[in-house]
Amino acid sequence: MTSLILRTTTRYLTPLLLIFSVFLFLRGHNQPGGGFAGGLVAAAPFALFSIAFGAAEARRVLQVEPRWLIGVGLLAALASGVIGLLGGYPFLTGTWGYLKLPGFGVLDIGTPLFFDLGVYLAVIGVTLSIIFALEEAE
Amino acid sequence: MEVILAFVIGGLFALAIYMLLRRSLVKLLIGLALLSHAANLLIFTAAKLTRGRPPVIGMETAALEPPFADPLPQALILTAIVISFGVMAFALALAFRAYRSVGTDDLDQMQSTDV
Amino acid sequence: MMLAISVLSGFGLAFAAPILSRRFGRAAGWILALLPAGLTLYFIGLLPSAAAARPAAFSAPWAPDLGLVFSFRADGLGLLFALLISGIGALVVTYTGGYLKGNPNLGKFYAWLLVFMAAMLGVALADNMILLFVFWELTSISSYILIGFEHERASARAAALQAFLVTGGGGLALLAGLLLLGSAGGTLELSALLGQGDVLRASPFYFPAVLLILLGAFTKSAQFPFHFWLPNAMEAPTPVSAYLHSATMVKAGIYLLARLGPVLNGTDVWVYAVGGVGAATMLVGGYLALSQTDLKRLLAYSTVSALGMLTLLIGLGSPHALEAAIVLLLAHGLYKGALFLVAGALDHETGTRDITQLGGLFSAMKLTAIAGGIAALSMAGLPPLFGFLSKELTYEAALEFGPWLAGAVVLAGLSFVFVAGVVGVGPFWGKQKQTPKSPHEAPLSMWLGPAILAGLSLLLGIFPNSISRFLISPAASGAIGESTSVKLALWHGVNPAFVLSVATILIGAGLFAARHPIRSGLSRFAWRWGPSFFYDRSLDALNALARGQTRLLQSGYLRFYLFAIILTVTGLAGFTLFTRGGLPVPVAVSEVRFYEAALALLILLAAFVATVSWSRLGAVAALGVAGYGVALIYLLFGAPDLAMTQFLIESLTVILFVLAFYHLPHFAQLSSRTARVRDGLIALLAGGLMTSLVLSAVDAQLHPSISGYFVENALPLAHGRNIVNVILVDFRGIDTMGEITVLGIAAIGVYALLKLHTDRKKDKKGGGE
Amino acid sequence: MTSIRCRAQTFEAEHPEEFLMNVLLILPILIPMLTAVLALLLQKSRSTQRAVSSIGAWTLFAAAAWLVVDVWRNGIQAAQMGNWPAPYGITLVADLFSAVMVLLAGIIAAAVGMYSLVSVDAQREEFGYHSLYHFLLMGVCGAFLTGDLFNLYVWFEVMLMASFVLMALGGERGQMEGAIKYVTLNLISSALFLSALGLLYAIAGTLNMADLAYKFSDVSASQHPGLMTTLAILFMLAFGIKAAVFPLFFWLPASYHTPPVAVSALFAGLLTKVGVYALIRVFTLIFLQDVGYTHSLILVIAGLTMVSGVLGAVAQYDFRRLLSFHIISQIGYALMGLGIFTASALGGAVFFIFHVSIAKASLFLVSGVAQRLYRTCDLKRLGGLYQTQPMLAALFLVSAMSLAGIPPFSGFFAKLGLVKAGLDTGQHVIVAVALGVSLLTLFSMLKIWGEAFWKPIPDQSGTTGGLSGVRLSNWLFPIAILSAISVVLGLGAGPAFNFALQAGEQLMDPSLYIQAVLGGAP
Repeated sequence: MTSLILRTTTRYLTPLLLIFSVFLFLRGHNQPGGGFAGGLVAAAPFALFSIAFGAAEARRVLQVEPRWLIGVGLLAALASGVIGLLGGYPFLTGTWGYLKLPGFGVLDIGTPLFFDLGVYLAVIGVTLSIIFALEEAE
Repeated sequence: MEVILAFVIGGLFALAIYMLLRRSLVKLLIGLALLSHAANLLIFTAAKLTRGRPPVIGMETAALEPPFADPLPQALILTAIVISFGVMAFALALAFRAYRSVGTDDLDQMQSTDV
Repeated sequence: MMLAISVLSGFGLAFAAPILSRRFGRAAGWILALLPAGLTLYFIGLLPSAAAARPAAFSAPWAPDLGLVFSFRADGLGLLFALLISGIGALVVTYTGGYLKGNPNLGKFYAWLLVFMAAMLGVALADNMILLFVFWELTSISSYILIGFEHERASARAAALQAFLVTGGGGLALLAGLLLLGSAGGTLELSALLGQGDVLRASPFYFPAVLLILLGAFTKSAQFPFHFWLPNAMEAPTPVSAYLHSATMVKAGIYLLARLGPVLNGTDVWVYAVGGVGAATMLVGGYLALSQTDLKRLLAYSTVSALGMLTLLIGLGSPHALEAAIVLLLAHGLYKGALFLVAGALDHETGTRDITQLGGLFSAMKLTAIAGGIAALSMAGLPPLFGFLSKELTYEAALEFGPWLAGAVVLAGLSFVFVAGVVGVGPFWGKQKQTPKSPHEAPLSMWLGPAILAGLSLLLGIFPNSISRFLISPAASGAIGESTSVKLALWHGVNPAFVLSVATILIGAGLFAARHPIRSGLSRFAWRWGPSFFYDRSLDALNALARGQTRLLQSGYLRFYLFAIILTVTGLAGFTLFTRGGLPVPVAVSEVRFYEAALALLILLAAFVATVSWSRLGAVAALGVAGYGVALIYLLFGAPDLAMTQFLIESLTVILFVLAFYHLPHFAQLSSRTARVRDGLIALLAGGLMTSLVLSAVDAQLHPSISGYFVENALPLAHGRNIVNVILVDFRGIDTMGEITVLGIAAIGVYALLKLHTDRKKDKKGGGE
Repeated sequence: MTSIRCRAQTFEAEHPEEFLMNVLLILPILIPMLTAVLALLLQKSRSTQRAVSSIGAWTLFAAAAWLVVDVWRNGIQAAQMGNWPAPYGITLVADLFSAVMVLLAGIIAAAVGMYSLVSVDAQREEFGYHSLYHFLLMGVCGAFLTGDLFNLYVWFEVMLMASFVLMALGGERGQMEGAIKYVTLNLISSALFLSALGLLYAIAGTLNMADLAYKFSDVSASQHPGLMTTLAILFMLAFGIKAAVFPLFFWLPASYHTPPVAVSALFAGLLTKVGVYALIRVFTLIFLQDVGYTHSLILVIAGLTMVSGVLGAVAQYDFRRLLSFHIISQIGYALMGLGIFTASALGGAVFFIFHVSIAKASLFLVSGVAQRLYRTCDLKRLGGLYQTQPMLAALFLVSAMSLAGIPPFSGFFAKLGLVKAGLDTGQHVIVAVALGVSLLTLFSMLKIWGEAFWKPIPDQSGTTGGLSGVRLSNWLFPIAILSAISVVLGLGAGPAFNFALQAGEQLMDPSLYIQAVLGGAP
């Protein structure tokens, strides 16, 4: 399992996959993709890491406890909903702002994107906790 | 095409149920996986099929011209897929743990809690 | 208001009883008896207004939507019972202080005794029928606890259970009966219902309502064939036997019959059911009493007989019969209560209640003996005691209905005389016998009760008219349903009833003299096939049925659970689909392209391989192929998001399967060929159903989808072009919130399952890395 | 550079009562979610977790009580999540039935939560017990409040997933065996639910329950009577598995007695009730096309469920297994109200569900004390509790008599309401069954009483050293709360039943629900 090819591929693939995952996540609102798919792709390199170098190594690379990511993701989703609520609107009511970025033009930034970020983080956390746990099982 | 898929769905359900009725815990898991495929495909098919046209508004246009695939069932199926993935992962861990504590994956040996 | 308080006060005192009992020790009995004594005086004070047909009443809502009103009414009939309950209650509470002296559970005993008393008062005084039922059930539960007071003994537990099941079962019938009666009469208030006799008798509900109510009354009042619980209930401490199972609770059924008689009697059903069961009970009880050697069981059977006589009189329903019933009720309460208490004193002082071991105790227990003797004479029906009056009236009423009936009543009367002799005379006269404890006089608390009751039997016998106007007449009026005036007199002249009376006493005395041969003769005819036998058998049958059913249904085999569920679903849904005309009309909604058909076939094939594969990895690979196939279908029909997710998830699932397979065993052939064929058929059936459903639904769109809204508003209002994603994170964001929650929980679960084993044992199998 | 704006396309959400409504309806979901997430993030510190968990449970209770008061005063409340108008977004709706079920969840959460603190071992707590506990509550409350059928599926899954993990948490062998059956059979139910949903969407093109009710109330539904009724049956069976009705209940007795008692009590109090809730909801709101067929079938199922459940209980000699079978039997009574299908019958059912959840949770907690004292739930090996634990005995007696329908406790009024409704509509068979089963319930409760409480301690091996006096009160206090509710519901049956009756009347008039969700005619 822990072949040299896998190890090497993993090293080179990791940044690529991470960038791709952010891309998938960001374009999700307008093109196929989104937090869920993005999160899965982002989890992939760490999953490969754990297969190639063992779960302990993968945990070290990840630096945060995957279950913490789950909590933060859920909290983000929840918070994005509460923003509308605090404004006197129902839970999850979208709040939007514009962000003018040189080169990108006008970007719509809103709580639904923040919500999707929660999904993204939670999915990474979930996938990795499951895979690490299975890897570490005696 | 709906008619053909209806038979595929029926077939998937039948195979899933057949697997659920096995005595091996692992086969049961495969049955569960097939069951979720069947149910998802059922939602997809029952809501009518539209070839090709995804429900995405093009970058240059402001509106989507019909015909396009119904987005709602897609969202539902997506949710259902993800949920059944979670369930599946848990079920696998459960099977693993059960095998460890019972020492077999024969479901007929797991009846100490019933009678 | 006072009326309601008077009923409920017992519940209040019950809570305080354990504390008082601990605080005041031996004096507690006397202190607690103050309440019932005070209530007795209060009820006596209510008698004149009841006699004047202006009974005290109280009403407040409890649960009006359920027809339950907190209403009480103290008419003559109710007050007669209330007086018995509170009066004897006072004596029994006092008696308990002596009888259970030093028992660590005395406080609880007082509490339940008071709960019972309050509940019984509620039964007698409630005007609302559901309220009556509430109190009725409370008497059952307090009786249960009190019978099982000495719960270390299995026999006491069994007897308590038996009594509760029989009376509780009857109680449920009673509830249904009362509700039916209520809906037939349009009211649940007894006072209002009593004017509805003709309406009720004409109602289609009359017959079922009467049967159900009778079932309730008969079980409570230990009528044949439900009488068996009462002798067994003698497991209870004697104060309980005297109070609940002789003087009061068992008469709740009688009370109900008397109460409802005016509106229900007069039909064949009533006469034959009530009269017939009453007569049978009277004779069976009287007969069974003859062979008993245990004092309390003897009295219990004799009580059954008396209850039967009461029921018979109410069934006859004539004014004379009902008057006789009222007088008998009072007379019986007085003498039987006294005799039970005497029996308890004998037991307490000598250590045995076996009548063959008791004799010649007069010198040791003079006061007890005198009280017991007077009570026995009343029971035997000797003048000038109250029991004599009651017997005269009963004979007169029976004679109205012909010699057969009179004969039956005389037979029961003979048994009364016999029992009176055995209990009130036998233990005290003749040769003194060796008893487990050396006998001496019972303490004041224990002879006072019998003495007062016996004294009343004597007083009322000599001055019967002292109570006829204010107590007997109003009560009889309640049972008859119209105002009546009962004249009681000790001496009626020489009439047929008197002749029968004299004959009863003489023959009865003769029987008593021959009691030893009679007992040994009768005991050979032990009644093995009695109702008690059927009770036991039906409990056994119930347990066997329960076990059988459970073993059949809850077999422990997951497969059988799945069978049951899948067959139920397929059968019920299929049946509905086919019988209700939902069969599919196969229409090719969109045309088929070759590669699509090939893809469909591939999915099926892959799934098939996954099911039949012998290798785990092969099966999982095939499963993955099937999943990718489904993803391709999504892609072909305009669902790229779905396809992408399905691809990713499917890959991940395969990885998880493979990781888990390190730790799981290989496939093994576990099912037989027949099993596989059977499962295959079931699976095909279920699959077929799903296919038909899809085909029907594809063709049956009734309303257009709401999706148009999402398409229109996704960009302008939700700022997104990918409508599926906008639905997921905005339109139906809360779904997604739930979805990631499920994932999060699953992850916690996987982690915990793999890492936490509270019953961890080291096993060497497997090992991942 | 940036500007912020909110959508407000359908109504101006500026009235304070609308703000209150929006908050009140989501709180029963948000509170447990936040609690669960915080407990998850604070996993390192057990004491913080415990504090968060307790606060969360009591806050949920308070929010639920507030919701009930609000719905009682102002009628059916609805909030459109994301401010998307119904039927496009997801609507949360609280009628009296929903609100009272949420309150029930709050009560059980608080009581069982207190009990968990003393009874659940540290290991389970470290592995996320409190988090899972509140995730389960989140799912339960979501299911009670949602007005969208697919969203109901999602909440079901949240609740199920949490219950799966709670059931398996600890990894004991019995737990594993029970969990496998529990998981498998519930997944069948989920698949069935999902399939039925797909078919329903194909026909109606909508998922909002009020919208479905509205669309099916016109004649168009009669175009496909067979398909509609079949769909109704599919939903009935899918929810029926979750509600544990005959002959779909097998998962329940196989598993409910395996996890820690606090978990059993939580499940007994809430889980099957969600299935019953869903059945009542869809069969009073949506599937009214063929009442003669569907509701008669429900009545038949109700009768069979009562009988088979109670017979199962009679056969048991284990405290918790006996109670588990009773859950099934009691589900039959709740369905009886639905099957009779009148306002008073449904009112009876609502009252019954509330009462039985309380009584059942309380009984499970009692069994936990017995188990703690004797290290067993086998009735043959228990004994003497009446003498040694008089308080426990009293609490048991209240709940047991309540369950058996003995007055003046809550169960009597629940059964009285159902029996009266049955007699009023001439459903004599089910009334007879209900009363007969009631006797058998009494029988099995008395069996526990006789064996565990009255019987002398069988041998001296059973030690009572497990709990000292001070700590025992911590075990008994939650039970006392639940028992007190049983008593209060009985003595205060007047207003309580009146409330239930109003809930029943609301259920019988779907137009109120539709109006609250969709506004005027859509």
